[in-house]
Formats: sequence, C-alpha cells, structure tokens
Amino acid sequence: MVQTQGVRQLSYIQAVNEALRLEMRRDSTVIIMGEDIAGGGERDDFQDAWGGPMRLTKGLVGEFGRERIRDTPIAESGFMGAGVGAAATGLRPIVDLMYVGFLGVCGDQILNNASKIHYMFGGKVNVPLTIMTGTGAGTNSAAQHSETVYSVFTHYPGLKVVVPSNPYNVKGLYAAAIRDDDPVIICNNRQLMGVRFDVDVPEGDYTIPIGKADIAREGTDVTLVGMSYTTRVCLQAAQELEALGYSAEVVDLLSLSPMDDEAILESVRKTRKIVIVDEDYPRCSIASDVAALVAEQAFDYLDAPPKRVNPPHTLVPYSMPLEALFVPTKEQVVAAALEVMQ
Amino acid sequence: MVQTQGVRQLSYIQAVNEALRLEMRRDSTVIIMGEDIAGGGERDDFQDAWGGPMRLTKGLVGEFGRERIRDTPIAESGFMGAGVGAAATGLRPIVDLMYVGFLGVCGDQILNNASKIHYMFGGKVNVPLTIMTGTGAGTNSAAQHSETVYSVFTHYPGLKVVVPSNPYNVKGLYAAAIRDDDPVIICNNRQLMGVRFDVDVPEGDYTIPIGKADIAREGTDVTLVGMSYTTRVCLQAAQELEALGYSAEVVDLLSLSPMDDEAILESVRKTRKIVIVDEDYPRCSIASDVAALVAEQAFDYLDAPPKRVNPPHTLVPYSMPLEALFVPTKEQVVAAALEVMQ
Amino acid sequence: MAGYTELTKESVLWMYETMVTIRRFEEQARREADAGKLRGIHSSIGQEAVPTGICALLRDDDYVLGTHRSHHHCIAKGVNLKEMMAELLGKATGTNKGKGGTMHIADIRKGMLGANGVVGSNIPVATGVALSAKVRGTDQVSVVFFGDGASSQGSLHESMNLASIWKLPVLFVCENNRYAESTPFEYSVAGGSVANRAAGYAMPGVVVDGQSALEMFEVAKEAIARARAGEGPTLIEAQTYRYMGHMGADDPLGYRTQEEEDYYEGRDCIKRMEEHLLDSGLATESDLKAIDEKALAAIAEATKFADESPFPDPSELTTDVYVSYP
Amino acid sequence: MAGYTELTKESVLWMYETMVTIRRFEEQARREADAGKLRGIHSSIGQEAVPTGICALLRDDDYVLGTHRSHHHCIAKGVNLKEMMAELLGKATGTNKGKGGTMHIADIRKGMLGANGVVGSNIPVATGVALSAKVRGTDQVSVVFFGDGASSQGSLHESMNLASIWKLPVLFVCENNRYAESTPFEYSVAGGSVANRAAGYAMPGVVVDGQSALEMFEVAKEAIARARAGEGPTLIEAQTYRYMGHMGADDPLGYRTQEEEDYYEGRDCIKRMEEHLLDSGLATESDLKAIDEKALAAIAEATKFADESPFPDPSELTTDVYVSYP
Ligand SMILES: Cc1ncc(C[n+]2csc(CCOP(=O)(O)OP(=O)(O)O)c2C)c(N)n1
Ligand SMILES: Cc1ncc(C[n+]2csc(CCOP(=O)(O)OP(=O)(O)O)c2C)c(N)n1
Ligand SMILES: [Mg+2]
Ligand SMILES: [Mg+2]
Repeated sequence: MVQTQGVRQLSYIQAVNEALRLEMRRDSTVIIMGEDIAGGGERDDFQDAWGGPMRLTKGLVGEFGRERIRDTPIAESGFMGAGVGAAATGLRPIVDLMYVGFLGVCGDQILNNASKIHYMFGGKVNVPLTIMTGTGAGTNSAAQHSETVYSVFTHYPGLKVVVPSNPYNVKGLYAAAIRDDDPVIICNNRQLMGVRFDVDVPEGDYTIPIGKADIAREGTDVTLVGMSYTTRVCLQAAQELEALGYSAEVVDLLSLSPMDDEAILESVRKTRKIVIVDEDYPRCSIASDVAALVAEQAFDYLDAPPKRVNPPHTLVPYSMPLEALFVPTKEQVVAAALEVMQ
Repeated sequence: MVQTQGVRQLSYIQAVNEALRLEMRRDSTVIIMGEDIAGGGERDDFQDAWGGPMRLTKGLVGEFGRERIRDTPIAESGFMGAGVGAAATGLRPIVDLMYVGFLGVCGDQILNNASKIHYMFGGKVNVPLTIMTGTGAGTNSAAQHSETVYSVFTHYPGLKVVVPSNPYNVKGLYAAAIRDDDPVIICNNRQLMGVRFDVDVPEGDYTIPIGKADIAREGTDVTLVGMSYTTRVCLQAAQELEALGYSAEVVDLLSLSPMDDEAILESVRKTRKIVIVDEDYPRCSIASDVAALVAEQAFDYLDAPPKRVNPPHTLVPYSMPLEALFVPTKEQVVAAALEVMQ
Repeated sequence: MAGYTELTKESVLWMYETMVTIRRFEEQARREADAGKLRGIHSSIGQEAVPTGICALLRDDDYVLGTHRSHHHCIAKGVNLKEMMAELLGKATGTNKGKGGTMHIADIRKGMLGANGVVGSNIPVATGVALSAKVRGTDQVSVVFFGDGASSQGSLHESMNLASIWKLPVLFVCENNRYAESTPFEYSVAGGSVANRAAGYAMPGVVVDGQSALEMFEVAKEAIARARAGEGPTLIEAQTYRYMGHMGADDPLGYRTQEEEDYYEGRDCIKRMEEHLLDSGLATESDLKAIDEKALAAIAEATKFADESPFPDPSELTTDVYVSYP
Repeated sequence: MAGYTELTKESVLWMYETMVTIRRFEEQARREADAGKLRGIHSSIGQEAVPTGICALLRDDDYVLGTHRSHHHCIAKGVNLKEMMAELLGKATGTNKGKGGTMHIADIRKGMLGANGVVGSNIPVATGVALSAKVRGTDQVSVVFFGDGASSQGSLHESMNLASIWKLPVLFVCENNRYAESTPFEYSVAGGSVANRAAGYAMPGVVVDGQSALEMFEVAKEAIARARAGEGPTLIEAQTYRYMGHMGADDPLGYRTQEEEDYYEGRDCIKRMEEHLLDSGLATESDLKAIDEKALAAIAEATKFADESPFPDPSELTTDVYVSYP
C-alpha cells in the first residue's frame, strides 16, 4: 500500500495481525485457537500453510509456536468451550469463530458459559476470553455465511461486543478486548478487509476503550449512526449529503455492548434527527435498540421519528445482484436522511 | 379445577396436552420428540413414566405409541436436526426443547437450517417444524434455566414465534403452529403453567391465527403491551390502574414473528401512550422493537416517550428474593403507566 | 433415477458417464469462477467415485444430503445440469432460483435434499430424513456425505447414536480426502480412523477405496440392503482425494506434497474405470470418447442455458422466506 | 486438600468421612428443599464414592468440573460446607453469593470450577482447563464429571477428540447411574457402553465399580499419573446409582424396579467402606460413629450458618455481570 507522508497505512487484515502480534509479545498467557489459523496441522514442513480464513493470523506461528497458535479440528463447541475453560484458569485465549453463523454450533459455550460464569459464580471467576468472528454479506456466500447478528451477542448480559470500522480502531479495539477481563466478541466485517483507508495506524501498541463511540464526522443537521461496515456507508452518505448542502454527523458506535448511549443522545440533542444504519436483520436489532433509546430518552429533542435502515426481514441471497439489495447502501442512507430532514 | 357454569376451565398444561392430542388424531404425520416426553425409554412396563418436564405430553404415548411419541437421548442438536429432516420429508414433527437456554446446544439446526432451508432452496422445500420450549424466570433455577430470549428467534427471518398467555390461546396457537408450513417456536412460560385462569377452553379443536394480537382488555388512556407471562402482569396492572381512575388497554401480542404491528399502532393512535412489558433481557428486545416501531410509525400520535419495562441488563439470579426483582412486576408497570400519563 | 442393483454393463457405464460428467462440470464451474461469475467453488474433482458408486444404487425417492463440496453428490443423484449451472451463476432458472448457490444446491424431486455450508450440520438432518421414512413406513434410505474434517463435529456422534438406537435407514458416508482446508486428517482425527468410531455405537464401520466406484458400489450395496431391511445405519469411510485447492484460490502444495498428489492421481477413479471397461471388454476406446463428448456437450448446453438465463427479479429478495407471512 | 497418593489408613478414613459427609449433607439439603427454602436438589446420595475416590488423589490446584448433580463433587473437592448450604438457600454468604445455587456451586480456591446446569456443557470447559495447565507448563489435572445421559451430547466427543490429539491432562468421568431422568441408559446409549467409545479416540476407556471408593481410587490413580506425565486423557465409566428421584419430587419406581434399587443399595458405597474398615481393623465401630457425628455436627453448623445468613442485598441483582462495565 502507498504510504502517504507521515501516515502509516495498513489494511484491516494487517492491523489485526499486528495487534495480535503485539499482544502476544506483551503477555505470554495470550493464545489463539481456531481452524487453520496456522494451517498444516503439526507438520513442520507445512507450518503456516494457511494463516486463517482471512489470513488474520498469518505468520504468527513462526514467532509464537504451535503451543500458542493452535490449529483445531472442526469442533467449534469443543474449542470454544476450551477457550472458556482456559480463560477461567489463567490464560487469555482468543478463539477464531470463522463466520458468525457458526454461533449456532457453539452457542452453548458463548451464551450459557462465557456470558454467565462470572455472575453465577458470584464474581469470583473471570473469563477473559476474546472471540473474533467474520460478519457481513456482500461476498456471494449465501445465507449461512453472510450473517451479521451482533445484536444477538448484544442481547446477552455478560458479553461485550465490539464492531471496529477501520484499521486504526480495529487495532486498538483488539488490544483492549484481549486485555479486558470479560468475554469480548470482535466482529470483523468481511467487506472491510480489502478496502483502502486513509487512516494512520501507529506502530506501537495502543488501546481504544470499549464502550466509547467515535464521532467519525461532525455535523449539525442529522445524526447518522453506523457500526462496522455501515460506518463506511454513513461516511459516504455524509459526503453526498454535504454536496446537497446538509451537514451530517456520523456516530461510529465501535462498541455495541456496552454502548455509548450518551454519545448518541448528545448528537441527537444537537441535530434533532437520527438515522441508524445497521446491516443486521431488522427485528430486535441494534437499530431498533438505538431508535428505542432516543425515543425514550431524547423524545422532546426529536424533530422527526427516528429512522432505521436495515435489510428487509429476509435472508441473504446468493445471487450477486440480489445480494446487492440486501446490504444498506449510501443511496438508502441519503434518502433516509433527507426524509427525516423533511 | 372448579368448572364455572358454561366455562370449561383447563390449566395451561392441560390445554397444551389437549391440543397435542387433537392434532395427533387429526394428522398421522404429527410426531413428537424430546427428552422423557413419555419416559422409561422403550420399556413396556414403564411406559409414560415421565410425560415431559412439565407433563405437557403425559398420556400421549398410550394413545399414539412409541413410534410417534419418541423419547430421545440428551442430544438436542441431533434430535432438533432430525426434526428438520423429518419436516422436510413429509412429517410434521414437534420437538420439545425443554428450556429455551438449550437453544445454545442446538442453535445451528434452528438458526442455520430450519430458518433458512425454505429460502435457500428457492421455496421448493417446506419445513413444517414446531418447537415447544419452556421460558421465563421465577422458579429458583438460576441463570441457565430461566431465560426468555424469544427476541433471538424473532430476530431470525424464516422463523415464526408465538407467545401464548393462557389456556385458551395456547390451545389454539398450538393447533395453528402444528398446521403451519413454516417452522414455529412456541414459548411456554413456566410461571403460567400452574396458574388458574378464568377462561373457557372449548372442547373441540380450533386455531388462533399466527400473527394476530389480542386486545385482552380495552382501554383509552394508555396502551400496555404484554406477551406470554407479562400479559398477565399487564392485566393485573390494568386492574390496579382502573382503581386509580385510569383506563388501560392491554394488547396481548400472542405472536412475535410475524408481529401484529397494526394492532399496536391502532391502540397507540387511540391512547397516545405506550408501555411495553417484556421479561427478556433489555438490549435488542421485543420491547425495543415495539418502541422503535411506534416511534417510527406513530410519532405524531405519541404524547409521551414509549416506555419499556424489562429486567435490567443482568442475568437471572438464583436467590429467590433477588430473582423476584428480575421479572417485571405489576408495580413496575403501574409506575411506568403513571409516568407516561404524567 | 439410477436404482441399479448389480454391477452390470449398464450400471458400470452409468457410473463411468456420471463420473466423467462430474469432472467436466467441475472444470467448467472453475472456469466460470475464474471469470468472476461466482466467487468460487469447492471442487469435487478426484472424489467422483464416492457418490457415484452409492447413487448408482439409489432410487429417486431415496435421499442424499451433502456439504459445502457437493456438486458431485448432486450430479450423481440426477440433478439437472442446466439448473445446477444456472444456480452457480445465481440465475432465476437455477435449482434454487439463484438463492442458494454452490453450497446449497437442492432438488427434492430428485431426492437431493441439499448441500449445506455448515460443516457437520446436515448429519442430523439426514438422520431425521431416515426417521421420516421409518415413521411413514417406506423403505427409502437416506445418505449423508461429510468430510474428514466434519467427523470432529459433535453432530456426527449424536446422530450415529440416535440412528443406532432407532435403527434408522441412514448411511453416514465420510469422504476422507485427507484434508480439511489445510489441516491433515492425521492431525485432527484422534486414532487416525473415522470408521473405527462406529464400533462405539454398535454399528458397522467400513473403510473403502473411495477412488474406485466399483468398490463403493459393493460396500454401499450391503449398507443399503441393511438400511432397507430395517437393520439400521452404517458408517462408511471412503478414502479419496481432492485434486484442487480447498476452494480454488489456495495452492494445495502449501500443505501437502507433490508425491502425495501423484500417488492419488495415479489411482484416479476415472482412469481406473476406463481400464476396467476396456480390459473387461464392456466398452471400446471410441465408446469412452463418445461418453466424454456427450458429457462435454451437456456441460456446454448447461453453460449456455445458465449464461442466457436472467437474474432473479429484485422482488425475489424477500420471497420464499416463509411459506406464508401475513 | 486431599492429595493422597496411596491407599493408607489416613486416605481411606478421609474417603469414609467424605462420603458420610456428602450423604449427611444431601439428607439435610433435601429437608431444606422440602421446607420450601429452595425449589429442589439433584441428590447425589448413592454416588458418593465416585468423586471421593478420585478427589482423594487431587491437590487443591487440580480442577474439578461438575453437572447439575454436583454436591458430592464439591464436598469431595473440599468446598466449605457452610458456604455450600448458604448457597443452596440463596444467601449472600454462599460460595457464589447466592447467585448460582445448587446447580452452579463453584469455589476456585479449592479447584472446584463449578457445577453446570446444561447437560454436557462442562466437558469442553474442562478440556480447556487441561489445556491451560499444559500451556502454563504445570502438572495440574482437570477432572470432569458427567452423567450417562450426558454421554449422548456431541460435546463429549468433540472434547475427547481434542484432548486426545493434544494429549491434555483431563479425566472424563461418566457417572453412569443408569438413568437420565426416567430414561434408562440401555435405551439411550447405543452399544450399551460409554467406556467403549474411548477406543475410537485412541484413549483408554475403563469401566469401574462406582460404588467402591477403593476401586475408584485405583483407577483414578493410573489415569491421573498418565495425565500428569503428559500422556493424555482417560475416559472412566463409573457404574453407580442414585437412590433418590431425579430432582426429588419424582418417584423413581415409576421407571425402575424395586429389585434394581435393592441390588444397588445392597452394594452401598458407605456400607461397603464400613465393612472394609472394620474387617481390616483400620477403624472400630465407635470410630465410625464418631466420624458420623462429626459429619452431622458439621452439617448442623452449616445449616445454622446458612439460616442465619442474610439474603443478598437487592443491589446484587446487577453486580458481577461484568468485571467492568462503564
Ligand atoms: C461449522 C463450520 N465450521 C467451519 C467451516 C469452514 N469450513 C468450510 S469447509 C471446511 C473444511 C471441511 O473439511 P472436510 O469436512 O474434510 O471437507 P472437505 O472440504 O475436505 O470436503 C471448513 C473448516 C464451516 N463451513 N462450518
Ligand atoms: C442440554 C440439556 N438438556 C436437557 C437438560 C435437562 N436435564 C437436566 S438433568 C437431565 C438428565 C441428565 O442425565 P445424566 O446425564 O445421566 O445425569 P444424572 O441426572 O443421572 O446425574 C436432563 C435431561 C439440561 N439440563 N441440559
Ligand atoms: Mg476433507
Ligand atoms: Mg444418569
């Protein structure tokens, strides 16, 4: 990638890889487990044959060895549970759940154990587990491999959920998640992987606090709330709105649980109009949750109904032209913004 | 139970049992699978030793035999998947998922297969699967055995979700669910099982349409939205509000997916105030969804912010006095209603 | 509809043609992917014999369930090539109306109850299909294919147990192609054998040369007879090999050796079937050539059909989510 | 902390006292439930020998993980009786501050990493605990108990495979008490043996008389030695029996016979240990009586402590959900 003067540009993938590497250097209790995260099983001649489905873990086995970078059999329930047990007894495991749809296969370990042990045990056992998972549509992979469903994790008390939107914040959020004493799920949108970002990624390690939103762009006429991939869509929409003479503020949630309610409310109290853009299924979504929040807590500030932009209540189709209609687009966001601004 | 003149009173359990019996008589492709739903394995001398965790299936094996009433090993993923496969090839299986928390164990079959097959296969295969599951807190069973999480099923396109609130509607909703060509999840709140209801349950079979709410009580000052157990709480609150001089309308959702948006909106357009009472975790909940709906579509009718009554963002504690603080109470609903009415 | 009961000239030639058709289909599918018309496929080249030997014995009303890598299962079960190719290209005329794609091809009329993208996920479903046959009192059988990697999923074990105690007519067929993505089977499967696991569930577990359609046929014949007779399930471990990368883009030499590839390609199922046909006098060189040309013509026709078919109407985004939704 | 290495007078008496304490605890817990102070318990009466024989060999820094039926595991691992009883009553002084209750008792200081109400759910967790010991380079072992019913869950198979390929120091201990609720083990477990399944995962599978603490000790000794030496996991099937109903309210004679109950009660682990102690001269009748009285006194003290303890403060409803949440 081209390095602009003074700007250290990394891809999303490189930023994740760097965060993992730095955290593993910092803390010898950090390990990673997942399918083909190194690759080649234990054969020395084929070490690092794969490097994870998105190559997020490429090269790590060379530095940290097979004891800490563990290829697993295809047994998500088994190795996610192993992550829970290891986290409860002195390690800080990172478990790669290749795609979020596989939540179904290991839901018990995440939803019944990771999320509940600290509470059920009266606060006496911590589960510093980090789960990283691929989310999002747009890759011609059909309904099972294109889900977002971060709202499901957000629903369950005991879990933290982060939704990075670019190489800078993903690096900092990984570090924060790995160091956090609670179970944290990191959603990596697959459409962000290959994209070019004009953001500077500092070389050393840094954290971005979990639970803080980022005002990705300031504005005064309307608040656009984005998360993960939709932040990018919101920023593009904001640019287009600017061309039309409107000043849109973009709130990039970054964390869904805890969520930075105050940042949203503050923006809405200023702009008095809100559009929430969410790639997840619409029912009981983050968009619904944010809409309910502002309706309940900023009712008197709102000049227009809070507006949700989600896919329709449908599944992700395989066919590419059909799939393109699933994920919220810049055009939809602009239209929604214009609607709330009359 | 005492039979009031002209009123056929059944417990919730009896009503479910009757619905199952009538549907199995009506249609020889209906089968039931689950742990100990008959009991005693295949031993003839111990047939019907159990009858399901709540005795919902008691006595059925005597009439329908072991071929159609199938005790399963403890393998929810295995037998839920078997339900999917059987449903796709000519049967109408009912699968008993003892408690909804076990969703974690068999989520893949529900969320990746049952919900998606019809869509992924271009509408050419139906999955007429019925899942019945126990929900709700209030039984001193701690965090894993007291969940509600109907919002999770509601989130997934491809699933239908019903939440009966009394013996009359549970009987009709079971019949509708079993005859439905889509996968339907029936949530049976455990606190409703033992309660006395003054409702008439007709002897013959009848259906209650999936997707229609019931105006459980008419009123003009405020809309209380309930579902499953919370409908009962709303009705009690409405009575108390009446004593205070307020007329509360209670909308009993009955179905969460599809949800009867219009019934909610119509009520709110009349009362101009809404309180949604939901036993599920608060984030991305049905309460949020309904609040977002009315904020978006009845904004100009609202005299006050839509108000959600959920448990706090916490897990279900074991200790009984603590647990009593988890489930929404009549007092909380009354207070919320008074708040939205100023 | 195959439904053969013995190895005859007809059934063996059917198998040969089926394997050639699969290979030609996969070659074309790869070209389509390379041209950007779809993101990629999990190629079944090298594994043709496994479903072919089994499906030769199946009737249209028997069921097959597959995995992410299932084009060969579909073709062996008789799914229409034109509709398959159209599905790969996401066209309205596809088997699944373009909504499912390469990992989800299904055709219930042909008893193909679907590929499935979640590893291990179809195993319980297939068990339920067998249960359905039993409860409905038919003698249909259900066959589920899964990989060596999938054998580590709990779903296999839950299903083997269920099928065994209920004596269900199901064949659990592990296509052991030695790798799950880049992970070698010897690393991920404790004990180094999938078939050995059967003993713990009181069912037969058989290892078979998955590069021989004839051997697949013989092993499946016994398992299917058992199933139809109500004697319960069988676990079959077919030793096979995928010649391509996992999904196309990856280079398999990153995790396996040239020697190993050569060894398996030397035992290629199509080549060996050709030798058998020629040696036994069941076919001549020109018969074989004619079969290949027929397969190529069918694929060409399918590709043309797919190319010329329209994409789904935008309204299709939200149809077929439910049978009915008010 | 037990940590015995041989069967000596001391270790055997420790086992006897432990089993008596478990039984007395469970009797009292049942009385508390009958009095309505908690909804119910899954009584471990009859199964005392299983964890006792194993835990006699464990150090405080070894780990035990249990199931819905785990009071005996907790006591054998040394969890404080007062805090346990307080937990059953939902009191602030309980092991889990009253938040977990009978199905979730945990005490990490004693290496009791928790009972778990989801059948089969703790098996992968225990495997991870063993992984942790391995990665941290200690010689700790992890022991997970589960029922015959739980053996049908896929989690067991995924974990056995993982533990075997990674040679993890874990003992998979099936307490086969012949029933899962009302479902007989012969019905639900294909092949009629849990231990037999081990062979498929290249690990030892052992059947042992679970009504004999001495035999449990011997079998566990070997498995633990194997684990500490880095040789990997062992599957142990302990044949035992629960004397009470599944959770108390049910009448077990609805699904099993008086003869069967009599048979197992005739082999009662405490009675047999008493005979052993008396026959071998390791203890006198009055020694045994003193031990029982000590146990009863400890339970009485625990019950008093629990009764007098306060319920959690209402604010506790929302604490401990997270370590930190802004
Ligand atoms: C539950 C689940 N985990 C992981 C994946 C990602 N994945 C797709 S194919 C594959 C390898 C499967 O290996 P195997 O079962 O041997 O089948 P093969 O690809 O060799 O045909 C993996 C890990 C998935 N689709 N589903
Ligand atoms: C995943 C799951 N399914 C079902 C249950 C309900 N349940 C609790 S205990 C039990 C029986 C367990 O039998 P077994 O494993 O033999 O243990 P035992 O009760 O005999 O000690 C069942 C079905 C559960 N808690 N979790
Ligand atoms: Mg493979
Ligand atoms: Mg048992």
